[in-house]
Amino acid sequence: MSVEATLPIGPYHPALKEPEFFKLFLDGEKVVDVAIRLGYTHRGIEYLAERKTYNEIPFLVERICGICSNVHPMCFCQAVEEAWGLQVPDRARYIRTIIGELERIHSHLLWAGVAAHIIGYDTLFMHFWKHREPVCELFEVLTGNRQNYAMNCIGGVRRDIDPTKHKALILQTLSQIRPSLLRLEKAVTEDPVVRARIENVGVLSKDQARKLCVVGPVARASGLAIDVRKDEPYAAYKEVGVDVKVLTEGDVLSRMLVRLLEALESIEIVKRGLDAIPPGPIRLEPKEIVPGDGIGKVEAPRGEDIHYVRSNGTDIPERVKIRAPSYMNVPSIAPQIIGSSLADASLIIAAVDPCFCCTERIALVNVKTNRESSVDFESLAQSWRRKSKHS
Amino acid sequence: MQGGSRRLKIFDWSRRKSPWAFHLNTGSCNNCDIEIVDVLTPRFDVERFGILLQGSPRHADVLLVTGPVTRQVLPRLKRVYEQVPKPNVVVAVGTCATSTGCYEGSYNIVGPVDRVIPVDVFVPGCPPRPQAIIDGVVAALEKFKVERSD
Amino acid sequence: MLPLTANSLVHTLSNIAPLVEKLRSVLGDRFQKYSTRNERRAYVYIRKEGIRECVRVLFDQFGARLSTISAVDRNFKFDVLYHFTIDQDGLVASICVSTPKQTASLDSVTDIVPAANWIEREIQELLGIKFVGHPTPGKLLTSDDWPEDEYPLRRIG
Amino acid sequence: MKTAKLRIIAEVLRSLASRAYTLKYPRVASPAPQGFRGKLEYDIEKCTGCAACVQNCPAAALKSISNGDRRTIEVWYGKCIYCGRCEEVCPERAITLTTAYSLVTGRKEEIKSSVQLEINRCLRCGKPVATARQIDKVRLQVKDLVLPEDYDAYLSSLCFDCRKTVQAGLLLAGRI
Repeated sequence: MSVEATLPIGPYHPALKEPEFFKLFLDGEKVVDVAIRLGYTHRGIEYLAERKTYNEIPFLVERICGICSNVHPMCFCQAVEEAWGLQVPDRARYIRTIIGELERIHSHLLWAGVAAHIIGYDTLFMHFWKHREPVCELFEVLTGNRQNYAMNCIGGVRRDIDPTKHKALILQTLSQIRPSLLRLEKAVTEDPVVRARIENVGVLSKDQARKLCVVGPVARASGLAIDVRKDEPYAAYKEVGVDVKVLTEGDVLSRMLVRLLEALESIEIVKRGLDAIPPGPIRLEPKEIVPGDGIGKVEAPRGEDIHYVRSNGTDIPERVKIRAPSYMNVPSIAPQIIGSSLADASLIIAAVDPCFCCTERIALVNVKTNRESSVDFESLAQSWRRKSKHS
Repeated sequence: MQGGSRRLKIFDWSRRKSPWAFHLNTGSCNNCDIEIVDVLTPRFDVERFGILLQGSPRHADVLLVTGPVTRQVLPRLKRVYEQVPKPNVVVAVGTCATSTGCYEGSYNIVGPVDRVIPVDVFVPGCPPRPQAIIDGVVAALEKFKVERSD
Repeated sequence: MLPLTANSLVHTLSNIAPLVEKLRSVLGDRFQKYSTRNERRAYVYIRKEGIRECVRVLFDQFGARLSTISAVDRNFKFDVLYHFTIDQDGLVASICVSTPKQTASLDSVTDIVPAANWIEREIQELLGIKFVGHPTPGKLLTSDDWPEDEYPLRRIG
Repeated sequence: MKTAKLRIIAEVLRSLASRAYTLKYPRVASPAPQGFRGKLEYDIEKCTGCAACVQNCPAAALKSISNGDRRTIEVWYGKCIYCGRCEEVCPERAITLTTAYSLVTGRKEEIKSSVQLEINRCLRCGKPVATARQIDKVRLQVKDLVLPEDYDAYLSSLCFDCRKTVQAGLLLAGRI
C-alpha cells in the first residue's frame, strides 16, 4: 500500500452535530486510508447541560443539531420523564409523533437535495428543496419557527395542534408534497445516469454495519432491521404503527431509497396520527425531582438518538450524556471509502448524512512534492461532476 | 470595511449588483446554515439579486458567518478572513454569531464572531427567517455604497 | 406488558433473565448485582476487571448493539455505564462499572466492538479515564491547543 | 429507462406552467404567520418587575438591574433565542413574542428594550424592598385576610429584617 498523497477534506464541512475533518490518503485516484478529526463545532453542550436547570436544557439540547431540533429535546424529556416516573398525557405523545415525523420528511428531503447537488444534478437539488419548503412553512405555523420548534418540555409539549385549522393545513400540505415526492423518487430511481453514479458506491456490508453499530437509514440500507420506533415504541408509535423499510444492498442508492420511502411512510404516519389524536391536556407539571437515572431513545431522521440523564434531586442534573446518531454513522465512512475512487469520496461522506451542506474548504497536500495548495470545494465538485458526465 | 477610497465606481456598483458570498460555519448547530442554503433555493432564490454562494473565500465579497466561535475554529476563522479580498463585508447570521446565545460559559467557546473579526451587520434570530437573512445581506451591501460617498 | 414500578425492583423479564444468568456464570465473583428500572431498562453492576468478558458475551452471543458509554463523575470515583441495546426486545442493558478517580482506567473494548473507538476516545478526552489498549488514542473533540491534563467535564474534588 | 430523463423535464415544465414559486420578498412584504416566535415585547402597563422571565431565560438574554430607586428589566435581542419561555412563565402575561422578525442591525448593543420600574424603599431603614407594583400586587392578593389595622399601611412597606423586628416589638407589646 503506497500512499502517494493525502487530501484533507474540511474542516469547513457544515455537518450537523459533528463537522468533520477528513484526511484521505491516496494512491493515485484510489483512497487507501482515511483519518477523521472532530471538534470544530464542539460546543461543550454536556458541560453546559450540567450547569443549567431542567427547564432550560430542552432549549439547549434543541440547538445540538438544527435539523434534529425536535429529536434532541424529545429524547432528553423522555430520559427525564423516565427518571422521574412521569406519564406524559396521550395528546402530547401524539403531538410529539406528528412533529417528529414532519421533521423526518423535511430532513430526508433536505438530504436527498444535497446528495443530488453532490452528484452534480442541481435541477433535482432545487426540486427537492422546493418541495421541502412547504414543510418548513407548516412548522412556522404549528410551532412558531421554521426550525428549532421549542415544542417539547418535561411532561409534555408546549403548543397544541388545533384540531380544525392546523389539521386541515397539515393534510393540505401533505397532499401537496406527496405526489411531488413520488415523481421525484421515480426521477431518481429510473434515471440511468443517477443510478450509475450511486449504485454499488460506498457499500457497507451487514457484518460491518453490525460491528460499527451504525443506526438509522445507514443500518437499514445494509439489511439491519433496526428502528427505535418499532423496537421500543415511544411517543405514540405503538398506536400509529410504523412500517420499517429495510434494503440489503448497503450502497448509496439503497440509502437514498430507504430515506425516500421513509419520507413517504412518514406522511402516512402523520395522517394516521392526526386521525387518532385524542383530546385532553398536553402538558403535565412535574411535582417533584426524583433522584435516579433515565435513558431516552428516539429514532432521529439519522438513526437512534440516546440521552442518559442522572438526576440527584436538585434542579440541575448530575450528568447528561448525549449521543447523536451521526456519532455512530460517521466512523462507518472509513470501510466504505477505502478502496473507492476519490471522485466518490464526497458522495460517500454525504451518504451517511452528516448533513453535508454547501461549502467546504479543501487543502490539497501532495506528499511527494510537499507543496500545499488550496483547492476550493467547487473546483473539486467540478471533478465529481465531470465524473457524472462520463458515467 | 477596509480598502482604499479611490476605487472605481464601477467596482462598487458591480459588487452591489452581484455580490459573491462565502459561508463559514464557526460552530453553529447548522440551523442558520440550512437557512442560508434555503435562501438560495427556489422559495427565496437570491440569485435574483446576483448573489452567488462561492466555495472559496478568495472569491467572496460577503462573508456569512454562523455560530459561536469555538476554540478549534478560531485560527481558521482568522485565516479565512485574511483570505477574503478587501473591501468586503461580514454578516454574522444568527444569535450565536451575534452573542454566543445559549452557549455562553462553555469551555470550548471563544466568543461571538465580532470578538475575532470585524462584523458589519448582525442578523439576530434562532435561526433568523430567510427573509431576515436577505435583509441582512441587503443592509450589508449598503456599506459598499456608504464608503464610496466618503 | 408490566406496569411501571419503583426503582431497583427486579422485574421478572423473560428476555433479560438468560442474559443475566449467562453474565453471572461467565463473570463469577466479578458480577455484583442486577436491577431493573422498568421492563425495558436493566442495570448490571460488575467489577471493572470483567468488562471485556461482559462485552464479549453481549456483543458476540446476544447480538447486542453498543449504543453509547456514559461516564459520570462521582467526586471520588467515576461510574461508567456501557449502554447496550438488544433491538429485537427493545431493551437497554447498561453495564455499570466504577473506577477510582486518582487512577481512572478501564480496559478498552474497541477490539471487540469497533464502534467503541470514538466513544472511548471522547471519554478519555473529556473526563480523563484511560482506556488501556485503545488502538488510536488521540484528540477527537477538544481543540488543538487544549492542555493535555485538563478534562473539561471533570468536577474539582 | 429512456423516459426517466423526461420525468425531470416534465417536472421542470410543470414548474414553468405553475405560478411563480419564489417570493418577491424585499419588494412585497412577507409577514410571519400568527403565533410566530419573533421579537419579544413588554407590556409596560402590566409588568411588575418580578424578574421571573430573567430567572427562566435559557440564554440569559434578559437582565434585571436594580439601581437605587429603579429596577430595569432589559432584553437584548442579540442574545435572545426566541424560545418563548419568558412568555410562558410571566405571571402577569406582560410578555408577548410578536411576529416581528427582522432585527438586522449594524450595532448589536443597540437592539435592546427595557422596562423601568420604581422600587419602594423600607420606611424604617431605607433599604430597597421590591418594586412598587409588586407590593401593590401582594396587597391586592392579601386584601381578604383579616390583618391588624396598621399592618397593611406600615408593615407591608418595610423590608424583611425591619418587618421581623417590628413584629417582634408588636408581639412583646401584646398588640398581636
